[in-house]
Formats: sequence, C-alpha cells, structure tokens
Amino acid sequence: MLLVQDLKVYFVSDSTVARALDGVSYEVRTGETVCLVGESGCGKTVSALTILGILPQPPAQVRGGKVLFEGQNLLDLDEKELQKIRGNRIAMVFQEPMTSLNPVFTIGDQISEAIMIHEKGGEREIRKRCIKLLQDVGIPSPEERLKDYPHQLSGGQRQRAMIAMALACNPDVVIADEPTTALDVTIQAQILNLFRELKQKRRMSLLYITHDLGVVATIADRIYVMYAGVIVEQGDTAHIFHDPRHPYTQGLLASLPTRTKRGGALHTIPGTVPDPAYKPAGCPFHPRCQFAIDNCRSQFPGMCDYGEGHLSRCPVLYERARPPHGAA
Amino acid sequence: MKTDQKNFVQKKDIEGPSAPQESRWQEFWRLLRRNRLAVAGLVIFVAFFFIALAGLVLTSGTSPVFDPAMVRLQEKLRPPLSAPRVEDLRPEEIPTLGIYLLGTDDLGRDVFSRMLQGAWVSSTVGFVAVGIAVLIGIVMGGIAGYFGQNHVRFNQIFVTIALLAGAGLLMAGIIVLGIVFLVVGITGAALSRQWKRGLLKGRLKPWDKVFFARTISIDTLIMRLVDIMLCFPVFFLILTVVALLPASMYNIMIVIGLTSWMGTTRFVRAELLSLREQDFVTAAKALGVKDWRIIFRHMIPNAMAPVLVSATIGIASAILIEAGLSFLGFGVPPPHATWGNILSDGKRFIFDAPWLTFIPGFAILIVVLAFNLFGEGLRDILNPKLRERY
Amino acid sequence: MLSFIGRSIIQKIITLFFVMVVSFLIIHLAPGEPSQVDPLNPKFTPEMVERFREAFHLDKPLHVQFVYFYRDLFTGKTVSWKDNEPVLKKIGERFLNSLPLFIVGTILTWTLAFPIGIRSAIARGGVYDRSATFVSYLLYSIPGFFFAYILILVVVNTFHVPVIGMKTFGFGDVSVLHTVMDRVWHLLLPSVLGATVGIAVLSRYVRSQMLEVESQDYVRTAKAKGLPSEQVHYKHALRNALLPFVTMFGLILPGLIGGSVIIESIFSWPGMGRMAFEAILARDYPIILSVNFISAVLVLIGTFISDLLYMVVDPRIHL
Amino acid sequence: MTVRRILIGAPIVLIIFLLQSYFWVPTYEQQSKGNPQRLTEYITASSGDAAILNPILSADSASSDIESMVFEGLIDYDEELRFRGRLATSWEIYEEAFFYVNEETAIPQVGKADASKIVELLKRAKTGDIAIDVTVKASLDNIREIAIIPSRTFTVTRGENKAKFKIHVSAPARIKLVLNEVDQDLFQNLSRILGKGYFSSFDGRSYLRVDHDVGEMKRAEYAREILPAIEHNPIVVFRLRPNVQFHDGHLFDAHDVKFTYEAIMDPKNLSPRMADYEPVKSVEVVAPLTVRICYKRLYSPALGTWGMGILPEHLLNDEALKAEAIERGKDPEKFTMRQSSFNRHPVGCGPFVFQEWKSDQYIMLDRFADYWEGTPNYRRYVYRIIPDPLTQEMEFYAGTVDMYNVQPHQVERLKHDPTYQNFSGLSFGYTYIGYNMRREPFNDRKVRKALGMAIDVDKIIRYVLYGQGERITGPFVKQTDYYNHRIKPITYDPAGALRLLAEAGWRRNKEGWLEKDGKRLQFTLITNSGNDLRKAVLAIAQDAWRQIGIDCRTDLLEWAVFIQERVDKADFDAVVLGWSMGIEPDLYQMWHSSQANPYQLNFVAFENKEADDLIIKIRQEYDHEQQVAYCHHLHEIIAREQPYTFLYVRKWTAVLDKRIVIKETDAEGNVVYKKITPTKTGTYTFHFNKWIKLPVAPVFSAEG
Repeated sequence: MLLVQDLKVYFVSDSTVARALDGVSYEVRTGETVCLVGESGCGKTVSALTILGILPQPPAQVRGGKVLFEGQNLLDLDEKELQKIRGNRIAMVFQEPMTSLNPVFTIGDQISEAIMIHEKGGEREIRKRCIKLLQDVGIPSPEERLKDYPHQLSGGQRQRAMIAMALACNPDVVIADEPTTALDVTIQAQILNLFRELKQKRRMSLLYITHDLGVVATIADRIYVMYAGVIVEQGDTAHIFHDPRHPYTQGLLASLPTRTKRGGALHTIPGTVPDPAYKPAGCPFHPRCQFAIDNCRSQFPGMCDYGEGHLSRCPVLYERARPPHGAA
Repeated sequence: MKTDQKNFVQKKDIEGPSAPQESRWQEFWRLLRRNRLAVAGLVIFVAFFFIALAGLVLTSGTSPVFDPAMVRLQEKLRPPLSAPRVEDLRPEEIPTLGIYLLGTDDLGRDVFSRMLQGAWVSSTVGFVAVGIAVLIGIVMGGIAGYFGQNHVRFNQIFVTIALLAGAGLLMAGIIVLGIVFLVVGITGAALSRQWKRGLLKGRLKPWDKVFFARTISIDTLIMRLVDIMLCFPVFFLILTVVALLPASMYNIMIVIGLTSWMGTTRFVRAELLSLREQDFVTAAKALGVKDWRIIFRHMIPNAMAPVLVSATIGIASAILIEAGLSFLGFGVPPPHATWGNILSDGKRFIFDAPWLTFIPGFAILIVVLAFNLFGEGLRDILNPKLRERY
Repeated sequence: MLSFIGRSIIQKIITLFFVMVVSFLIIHLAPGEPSQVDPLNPKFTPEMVERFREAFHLDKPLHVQFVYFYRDLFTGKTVSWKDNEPVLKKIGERFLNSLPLFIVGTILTWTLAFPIGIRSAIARGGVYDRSATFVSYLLYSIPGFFFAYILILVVVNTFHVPVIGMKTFGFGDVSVLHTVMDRVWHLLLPSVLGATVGIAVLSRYVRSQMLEVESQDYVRTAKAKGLPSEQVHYKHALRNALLPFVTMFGLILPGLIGGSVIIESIFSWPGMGRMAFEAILARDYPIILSVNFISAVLVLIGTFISDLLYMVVDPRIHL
Repeated sequence: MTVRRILIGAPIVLIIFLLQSYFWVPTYEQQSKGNPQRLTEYITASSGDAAILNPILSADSASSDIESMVFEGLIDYDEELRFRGRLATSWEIYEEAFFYVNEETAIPQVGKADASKIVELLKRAKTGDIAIDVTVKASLDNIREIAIIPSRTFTVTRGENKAKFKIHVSAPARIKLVLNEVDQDLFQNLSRILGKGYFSSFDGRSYLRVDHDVGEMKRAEYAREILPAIEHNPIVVFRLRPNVQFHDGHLFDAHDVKFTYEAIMDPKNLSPRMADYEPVKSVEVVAPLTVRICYKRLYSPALGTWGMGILPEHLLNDEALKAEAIERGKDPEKFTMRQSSFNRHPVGCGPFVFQEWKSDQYIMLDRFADYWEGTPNYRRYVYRIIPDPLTQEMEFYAGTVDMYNVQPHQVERLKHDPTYQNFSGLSFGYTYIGYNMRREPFNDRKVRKALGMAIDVDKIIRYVLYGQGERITGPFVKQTDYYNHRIKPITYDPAGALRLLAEAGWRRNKEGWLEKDGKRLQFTLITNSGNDLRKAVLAIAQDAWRQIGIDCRTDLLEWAVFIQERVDKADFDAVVLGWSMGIEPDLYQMWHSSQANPYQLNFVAFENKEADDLIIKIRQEYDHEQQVAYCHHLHEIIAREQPYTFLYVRKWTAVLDKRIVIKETDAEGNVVYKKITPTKTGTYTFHFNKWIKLPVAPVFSAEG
C-alpha cells in the first residue's frame, strides 16, 4: 500500500547540513498497523511530513529515495496531484490537539471542509456525514459540538475531532504522529481503543508514530525502530519485544518500568541522541553502544536478516546469535 | 561538505560531538548575514553615523573646516564638481577642497558642507526624537503592563489634584487659595500613608470607604491617555506645536518625540502582559525581588526586540517628518542645515538647478531606506516566533 | 457584552471630553491670535484689532470661551473667522473633496497590500520577498513631496496632460461623460501617490504577521487536509493574522481627516488636510477645534468598532 | 479562491478604470487649439483663496483682485497716475470754513465787533478798501460767499466711563465762508485782518454748562470738540455717470454711494476701511446723480479713498438684510452685512459678473454685457487657487494658466522665451532692516549707519534678486514724484563702517568680536518663515556683520507669532520686513512719534520733532507742489537718521501668453490689434477689458 524506499532528507543551513533522514525504508501494507518508534529528534515526524509532501521546502531538501503509494512515487507528483491525495487517500493526525485545530473556525466547518474539497455533496448531506463521523469517534451530542470552537473542547475531545477530520474521506492510510503524547493517560487509553475499533471497522492501514513503547505494544502489528535518521531494527511486535536484536532496542526495552522490576534501578542508555548535523561516522549508535567494536566506528552497518521480516542493523549481535530462530 | 568529526571513544560516559557553542552575538551575525538587504542597510547606517560624526566635527566651531554658512553670492547656483572662480573670491571664501563637490545653493553656500552639517543635524533630530519616544514608551508601557491591575485610589487622585492646584494658584499669584489647597493636599497625603500602613484599622467610618474607594485601574488610565494622544491627527499636533513654539532644532526633536511614543507603549505593554504570565516572573517575585527591579532587570530586556525594531524605523520616519515640516516651512530654522530644509529650499530651483533638489532627496532616500531595511532585518532575527524552526 | 458596550461608551465620552479640553488649551495657550487685519498694511489701526477680539469673544476668560465655543459647535452655529462661513458646511464641502481620495487610497492599500505581504511571507527569503521588501521600503523612504514632484514632471512632460487641481480648466462645455472622466483622471495621481506609501507600510505588517501565523500547527493541518495552497493561506492563516489589522483599520478613519497636507497642497486639491493646515496658520480657532473634535470622534468610533470586530474575527475573545 | 481573486482583482479593475480616464482628458495642444472657447477665457492663478468678496470688508489681496473686477469705484488712476472718473463723470473740490465770532477781543482799528460788523469788514477787505498784502488778497479773492449763522443754544449728551450726562451749549454767532478752492492758510491770513490773537483767544468753555462735574481739563476738551474756534470743512461734490447698471439691472445712483459710506462707518460691520473714512463729516444726496461729501478737517488723501468699490444699496440695506436673516432663519437683530450671503455672491457694476466660487478651487466671473464702458472682450475670467508655486509654474507652461508672476531666478530664462511676452515694473512695497531704537546700540545713529554700510545691497540685488530690484533710500513709492531722487543710497564700505563703530566706542577684541566697555556687540535678527527672499537677506546680513566682528544670531518665526508676539510688542533687536504702500504719501501711522506704542506701526520707535510736523503738514497739504516739497524734506530727514537700513524695492515681472493682445475697433469700425503696453507705473492690466487671446501669436509691425 505505502512503501518508503531509502528516503534521504537533509536540512541545509548556510554553515551546516543536518541529515535528518539518512536512507529510511519502511512499508505499510493494507489493513496493517505499523509503528515507527524512536526518541524525539530521530526524524520520524519528518518522514511522515515528507510522505504527505508538506515539509517546508526552503530549509529541507529531499536528497534521495522514493515514496511509493499504489505504485506512484509521491515525490514526483506536483502540488495539484498531491492535494488530491492528501486528506483523501492519506490522512494525518497531529500531536498537539491544542494548536492543530484552527481556533477561529468551528469544528463543523473544519471537518466539512475536508469533505467538500475532495467530494461533491449537498450542504445537509455533508452535515449528516459530519455528525456520523463525530459519533464514530465517540464525541457525545455531536450536533452541539459541530457549532463549538476548538477552545471550547477538552484535549481528548479535540483529538477525537482531529481523528474525525482525518477520517472524513475514509482514507486508505492514516498517519498518526504521536496523537496521545499530549493527553493524560486515561484519555490516551480511550484514543488507542478508538484507533483499534476504527481499524477493524474501516479496513484502513495505520502508520502510528510514537516514542512510547507501552503504546506500541498495545496497538502495533509491525514495528520499525528508528535512531538518528536510520531504521535500526524492524519486525513483528512479538519479535521486537521478546527478541530484540539491536543494542538500542534492547536499551529501550530495558528502561521500560514494568511491574516485574519493582524497586530496582532502571537501566539507562548513556549519552544523548547525536545532533543530526554532526553525526558520528559508522554506526550512529556506536558512541553509546556497549558492544561497539572498531568496525562499528568506521563502517556503516547493513541490515542483517533474522527471518520472518525481523531485521536488525547490528552485525556484532548478528555474529553472536549465530543460529537464527527458524531462519535459513 | 566536510563535517569536522571529533570522534573520540571513551568507555561508558561517551559524549557524542555536539554543535560548537555559538554565543548569542555570533548567532545574531550568522542570521543577519543571510539577509543581504539588512546587511546593506547596516553598512549604510554605520556610514551615515560616521558622516554625521564627521559633519559635527568639521562644520561646527567658529572657523570650521567646511563652513556651511559662508555666503558667496557671486558663486550662486554653480553645478556640482565646478571649480570656483578664484579671481573674485576672498581668500577665506575659497572652498576647502578647492572645488564645489556638490555645487552651491542660491546663496552660494557650499552644498557639500551643508550636507555634512545636515547629516549631523538630521541624525540628531532622528536619534533624540526616537530616544524620547522610546523612553516614555518604555516607562508608560512598563507601568501599564506590570501595574495594570491595581487601581488608582480616590485619595491618591485627590491628593495629587490638591497639590497641583495649590502650586498652580501660588504661581498664578493667588496666594491665599494656593496655601489652602496645599494644606488640604498634605493632610490628605498623611492620612493615606497611615491608611496604607493599616493604622486606621478600627476607625474607618462609612465615608472613609468612599475616600479610599478604588477608581479606575492604572492600565485603563494609561491606555485612555494613549487614546487621547491618538485622537490628535499626528501631523497636526506636530504642526500646531511647531508653528506655535519658538522654532528651534530642539523643539522639533521634542515635539516629534512627544507625539510618537504611543506605538512603543503599546508594544511594551503587550509584551509585558504576556511576560507577566510567565513563570520566571512569579519565580522572581517568590524570591522577594522588588517590583521595579523585576520590570527593568527582567521584563524590559525581553520586550526590547519590538522596541528596538520600532526605534530604527522610528529614526527613519523622524527624518521624513522633519523633511515634511521643512517643506511646509516649519523645519529646523537657519542657520542649521538639515537635509530636509536643503531639499525644500532647493525645490524652487528644480528647473534651474536640479541638483539642489536631487542630491538631498536621494541622500534622504538612501539613508531612510537603509534604516528601514536594517530595522526589518532586525525584526526578522529578534522575533523568536519568526526564527527558523524544523 | 452589553456591559462592555456601556462601559466603553462612558470611557470614550470621558476621553472625548479630555480631548476637547486639551485641544482647546493647546490652541489658546499658544502664542499668536487670529487677526482678520493684515498688520503690515498701514491703513489698519490697533482699535480695529481690538474690535475683532471682542467680536470673537477673545477678551473673555478661557472657560467662558470654552463654553461659548462648544455650545456653538453643538448647535451647528460656529462660524469660521476667516470668511464667516458656517464651519460644518465648510468642513462638509471639504470632506466631499477628500472622500474620493480617501476611498480610492484605502481600497488600493487594503486590497493590494495583503497579496503582496502574504506572497512574500510564504516564499520567505526568496527573490520575490527580497525585492518586495526593497521596493516597498523604497516607496516608503522617498520624501513625499520629492516623489510627488518627480511624478508630476514625468507625467506632464511625457503625456502633456494637465494633472493639477480637481478638474481641467478651459475645457469648455463638453458632455457629462467627459467631465466625469476628467475628474477621475485628476483623482489618479494624488490617490495613487497616497496609496503607494500605504501599500508599502501595510504589506510589511502583513508579511511579519503572516510569518508568525504560517509557523503555527493548524496551518500544517490545513495542508495535511489537502486544501489548495490559496485556501490554506488566505482562509486559515489570514483569518488568524487579521487581529492587529482590525486595530489598524480602526485608526485609519482619522486618516480621512488628516489626509495629506503635502499632497493636497502640491496638487492644489481643496481637501480637509489643507484646510486644517491653513486654519492653523490663520489661527482660525473654530475650524481647528471642529476638525480636531471630528477626528477625535472618528478615532473613538474607529476603536469602538475595532473592539467589536475583535469578537467577530477571533471567537476566543469575548468582552 | 475567491478572497485572493478579490484582493487582487478589485484594485486592478480600479486602477484600469483610473488609467483609462487619460484618454478623455484633452492634452494641452488640444486645449488651446481645438477648443475655441478657451481663447475667450482668461485664467489666472493665485496661491491663496479670497476670504470675503465685499470691498468694504475684505482685507486680503486675493479678494481685492476679484473685487477690482466685480465692483467699480467713483474714480481711479489713469496711465500717468492722475485721477480719472469712472462712476463719477466729474468732481469739484471746494471748502467751507467757519469761525466763531469772538466779541471779547478787539479787532485792530475796529474794536469789539459783532458778527454783522465782521462780515461787513471782510466784504470791505475783499473789495480792496483795507490795505492788505498780496497773499491775504489771494485768500480773500478765493472766498465766494460769506454768511452769518445766528447764535443758538442746544444740548449734547456725552458719556464718561459709563456715566451719561448732558451739556447745555449757548453757541455764539458763527461766520461761514464758502471758498472756491481749499485754502489751508485761510485763518493765518484772516488773523492779519482780525488781529493776531482773534482765533486763538476764543474759549469755548464760557459758552457751555456741563451737568456732571468732569473737571477743568475735560471741560476744555469738550469745548474744543463742540465749539472749535476755527474749522476747515473741505467738500467734494461728485457728478455721477447716468444709467450705469448693477449686474442685476438695478440703476446706480447717489444713494448707493451714501449707503457704502454708512456701511463702512457702521461699527457692527467691523470694516477695515474705517480709518480712510473717519475724517468724513457727512455724505448728502443732493440729486439722484450728485453726491456732496463734507470732511471734518483738512485731509489731502480724501479723493484717493473714493476709488473704493460701490455697494448696491438695494441689496444690502437694513430691510434687505432683515429679509435675508428671516429667510435664513437667523436672528434679524444680530444679522449684519458680514454674515450676509452677498459676500459669497457679490453684485457690483464692474466689467465682470460673479458666476461661481468653489472655495480653495476657483472663482469664475463672466463678462457684464451692458458694462457702461463697453462689453469686455474676454467672455470669462477664471481665478484658480494653486498654493504651490512650482505647480503654478508648470500649469503656466502647460497653458492652462495665462499669467505667471515670475520669480527672480527665472526672469533671465523666461525673458528670452519667444512664446511669452513679459512685463516688469517697480512694485509698491520695499524691504528693509528695522532697528529697535529703544534698545542699546541701536539708539546711536552712527551704529545704525555703520550696520547699513556693512551690507553690500547692490550684491544682494544682483545675485539674490537677479537684478530684479532697485536701491531705495526712503519710505515713498519710487515711481511717484513724492520720492526724493536727489538722495544717494549708502555705499558698501565695511572699513568705513568699522571707523564709524570705533567712533561710537566699539573696538575689536582679541577674538575679533567688536566690544565696548566689556560687552560684545551681539543681537538677534529675526524675520518670518515662508518668505525665501527675506530668509536670504537674513543669512547675508548675518554673514556680512560677522565679517566685521558683530555676533549676529538669526531666528525664523511663524508669521502670526512674529507679528503679534515680537513686532507688535516691540520685543526684538532687528527685524527684516517689508511695507506694502499705497500711492498716497500719508505716512502718519508708520513714522509719527505718537504711533510708537505697542500694536502700532512705528515699532522701531522713530521720534523726530521736525519729521512729526512735516507728516501732519503733508496730510493737510492740498497744493501738490508744496506737498512734494514737504515729502522730499521728510525723505531727507529719514535718510539721515537711518531708522531703517533701506534695502531694495523689488521689480515684479509677469509673463503672459504672447497670443494675448489688445483688440479695438478704430473710427472706421474695422478691428485693430495692438500690443499690450504697460503704464508709467508699470500696471500692464490697465486695458484688461480690451484683451483677447488669438489662435496664433500675431506679428506686430515695427511700431509694436
């Protein structure tokens, strides 16, 4: 359905070149929920924006790779064609419900606007669809809510409205960029349940971007772990959680506070995420990796296949765990 | 693009190479250099400043190097770069550089030296006028922004009016009434100070409540004052006052300054209102820092960005206003020359001596343009919201 | 809402009263008095000057004059001292002359400035943005009368067409269409001249305001919804950037009164600006004070309207 | 998106609409050639708008330009500055003199005599019975009639600071003498017959009884006012031109003249002309077309004042004003001529009829078909208001304005321009530097002279005025014969100036500044803003005086502040200013020592006994030669005293489109075109009514 191949996006300012995406490839098949996981600043939001082509071009430059959607490379399309796809075939839900809705228009206007752009329809007919959409996303008494302004809704309701807006033209793919981060936990759970129901009802694929491994566990079919603009590990949720094959993924999982490690000191990964403009050579994780060897410092690691779509970009661990489970 | 890689590997406490530390100034220069127009503006701004300085040095004093006021009637309306007719000139009348760089005006005065003096006078008019405007703007804006909430009490108004009226009457010669007012004012002041220290606890009778009732808040007071000032069409206010005061360079500066502080007040007040909500202000209050120190030490520097921008553009418009006033005959009076009054004196000779109009005209154009472009560049850089964001 | 309207009306009236007092004081305390008599013509004697002072109540104490003046103003009886014309009729006449200039100038300024500003905000730092900034500051920096003279010289020398004044003289009696078109032609230069400066300033404000709004998240959402770029910028972004312009719009009404003294005197256009300027020179107190009073009323109405407009433009604000 | 399309489309449509109007506007060539009507229109421009179009109320030059077209006076000046009749065909000046019979004093050889005896004595003297010398004989021959006014008693009411009271007068008999010509030495000559003290010893007080006790001084004053010993009453009788019409067809007659006088003297109208007519005692309508004007005292400029425009009595008399007040809903009592709408739609009997006035735009007049001297050639006279001199100049080049007052620096260029004809002449005003003689260094004549010698006025004329000006040495109009040409202007001699200053005690100190007992010679020279020539003189004077060590500061003040705060209150050191003069040599207000207190015109405080009585004599002298002699003598005194440094009198230059000529029909009735030639005093618009513009500039034969 949606295939990102070796995407390179650099941010050029007069003195530095920040390599936000250094050749990222991932895929979202129809009806599947794919999770893109990584610490903030690793480039996951940039990749989402690049797919939709709404990355502010002056500072950013797409330096390579393709974004194939139903065989078409979105990067080659001009603005007119891209507009037909945005919101209609690929929709996006953003992180900040507080600022992502236009404060001066009512919820009804902003949702019906999405419909009117892509499909013809009478005034009343669109209104009915909006009300139905608001019901789907679980907003109580939708007729009144239509007339409300964003500042009159709570954070959770606003995020639901965002989702309703995204689903307005029942797109094939929905990209959700950390939709629950700004919400408190109880609302977060409701939104996640909503996403799961919508996925079953509407047979749409979901690209879920987050840094919160807990959320990934509950919703993802497949997972891509990103670090410093590069996919370091990908695979089914089970593989990643139970059999992580990349030191960074292992570090992430180790620092998750679960009931079993009550009282003990949490494991932390030393150091910080490198500045995209001053990335270390070789494997970007090597300064913080405990298994790093000289080779890691000079040679940029390739992907090692552990079978069943479980790949990891760490040859050192690949060597150590020679017999892959069930793979050839 | 060679990225200087300082890759060093230390065991556990590994610090990846991070961006070299940039001081605020370096960052400012980097951003400024990107906007070539602003840089051009800055260069002309600095050049104009030095010309003005040179103008001050070279043209003032009893026997200046370039004498702007030297009248040589026989050398009238000579085109630029023309050599003086030495034979009928007295020795001290020969221009210093030997030729008239920018020609002579209708009284034979060397336009080059007048432009030098004009540069100094025009820039002082600009800087001082904007200085006054910014100063008043900051003080009024600061008060309105920070103390906006608390209200002016009736007794405070009563005391101030009594004292003012007393002083006024005394000056006007009505002694008896003047003294009565002063006494009333002083007792009122004493009473309110006691009230402030809460000494009058029990003895507040009903009419006392009226006496100390709260009237209007400081913010509305100042904002209404701004409205009053805005009600006067600016140009007329300047014209009326300039036409009626004895014309002098300093009056013009003061008048332009006094009629353009409203913009700055609004900027500063808006900034302060938003800053007041910020946590660092409440933190400073929690630390027991005094109000005035919070305003001028913490809040005003943050509000300086828009003020600085409107200052640079203010200087430009002050020069333009002075030129407009000279056109109507109310600019800086002779013998001081400003670019404005050279231009308006020269307009009569537009057919006979076009350089008398075009030289000052373009000079004003270039300098004012430079100020504006630099101001615009400044606005882009200093405004955090406009900074580059990924 | 009603309490706001009530409160602000009271405040405005108090402000108006202060404006009346302050302007009255400024004019009367300033040196120089109106004199119908040309002091340099030897035939005029001091008793004449004295008699005029009584006729204009100038010999009475200030507060009595204040009452006299504003009583006449409100009953429409004030008469200009220069030529005994009722002030309101005279201002009305001049108002009609200034109106076309003001309308054309405002329309041009408030329509062209937005596309220019928005376009340079979108392509920030691009060629269009840099050239638009340069040109608009160029227009703003030229001293007004210098620019007017050059414009007149160019048009008169290349087209040999009269430009000065409100209509062409020596035109003979021609069809109504000719006279109308002739008035329109005379309107062109002064209003375009006024508008260029207006467009220059306003487009800079639009640019900086739009830049601030463009970086907001909801603009990105709008793009994500697949809206055409025009709708993104002109609907979503512009609506949010309108707030400061509403206040500015409130303040341009007195521009109608101010007009531009310089443009009007160069184009010998009998507008409000020139009348007020000549009134100041001739110390024609009734005209000065009436013009001031009307401009104060306009400013207060303007600010009142812009306060109301706030709520229409930005639902978050409710007074 | 509609918003963007509107924001771009609307202004573009508007601009296109504005631009296309270019094609409807006639270019300059089309205007002058293609449009025959333009040739019959005379368009002139002025920088200021008229205030009140009413000759007795207006004070500004723009209004008087229009009034000279719409109204007509009784007389005006011909080409040689002699009076010529306009509304009046002819006029006659004679005098009635009175003196009270003074029974107490004895007349030599006759003793005390009553009225009839005096009359009989005078008759005998007239017929030559008594030996009298030739001048007295001339005076007696000039007497046409002698009559006796019997003694009578009457009461008069007078007010003294709010208290009204009655004065009972029992006047003695009075002798009335009617003279053929005004004779100011009449009573001196008669006193030779009636005795030296006859007139001076007469004391009115003994004849009047005052109810209210006002004190001796006041009684004497009333006596002089009510019972003057001698009284000159010059009388002017105008014979008016028959069937002259006002623009509304109403016939002009003597009542209009009487009404115009009464309107001026009516305090309600606040007329600025009141000073000219104060000496008038009465105006009587003797016949529908004759009016007799009697004066209280000898007043030589009397005739000149009747060049004033005559108002239509039927439109402005009390009934008319009351009707207008009621019709306009105003209060009839307080409604005066000043509020009348006549001032915006004047009706006179001049060559042009008022058409339309759009304030601050233009005033349009059409020709008056049945004007008494014949219909003017120009069909329409347009008076445009263009405040900016530069645009006025461009409109002239463009041909939409026919006349342009050339500025000095343009005279060279426009004089040789073939498409224009130019005229120039000396203007009636002069520019000077006045010194406040009440303040230190300026009370010393030497200092004033030295300051004058330090300024090279010839250089100013040559360079600032481009030669468009002449030196002047005294306060009279140079073209008139009152100006004493024998007096030479001060030569430029800085060394001489320093010598004079040294004599006055001012020597150069080490820094080069002039000093006298420790105090530096330092003062401020001021003038009004907005006048470029005076600004140039300011800068030149400052620079010239600085060369010889005088620390002169300059200041430029706004007009009203300059006049009312500094000049009127005599709060200045030196001032650069100018006077706009009339032809009449009456300098009382400017040079008489009584006119030196605040708000009066002798602000330099020039006090000179000799000059004072010369000024009074000039005002009363009817004999032209004698008057000229007095003027020359006064001119000499002022030139010697140097209260002013007289600078220059400006030569004005006006350029006119060459195609404007004089069109006349000569005796045989065929049309003759003549070139416009200026009069002796330089007024080129003298024959304005005969002007017309031709499609092509005619070439005149040698005689021009």
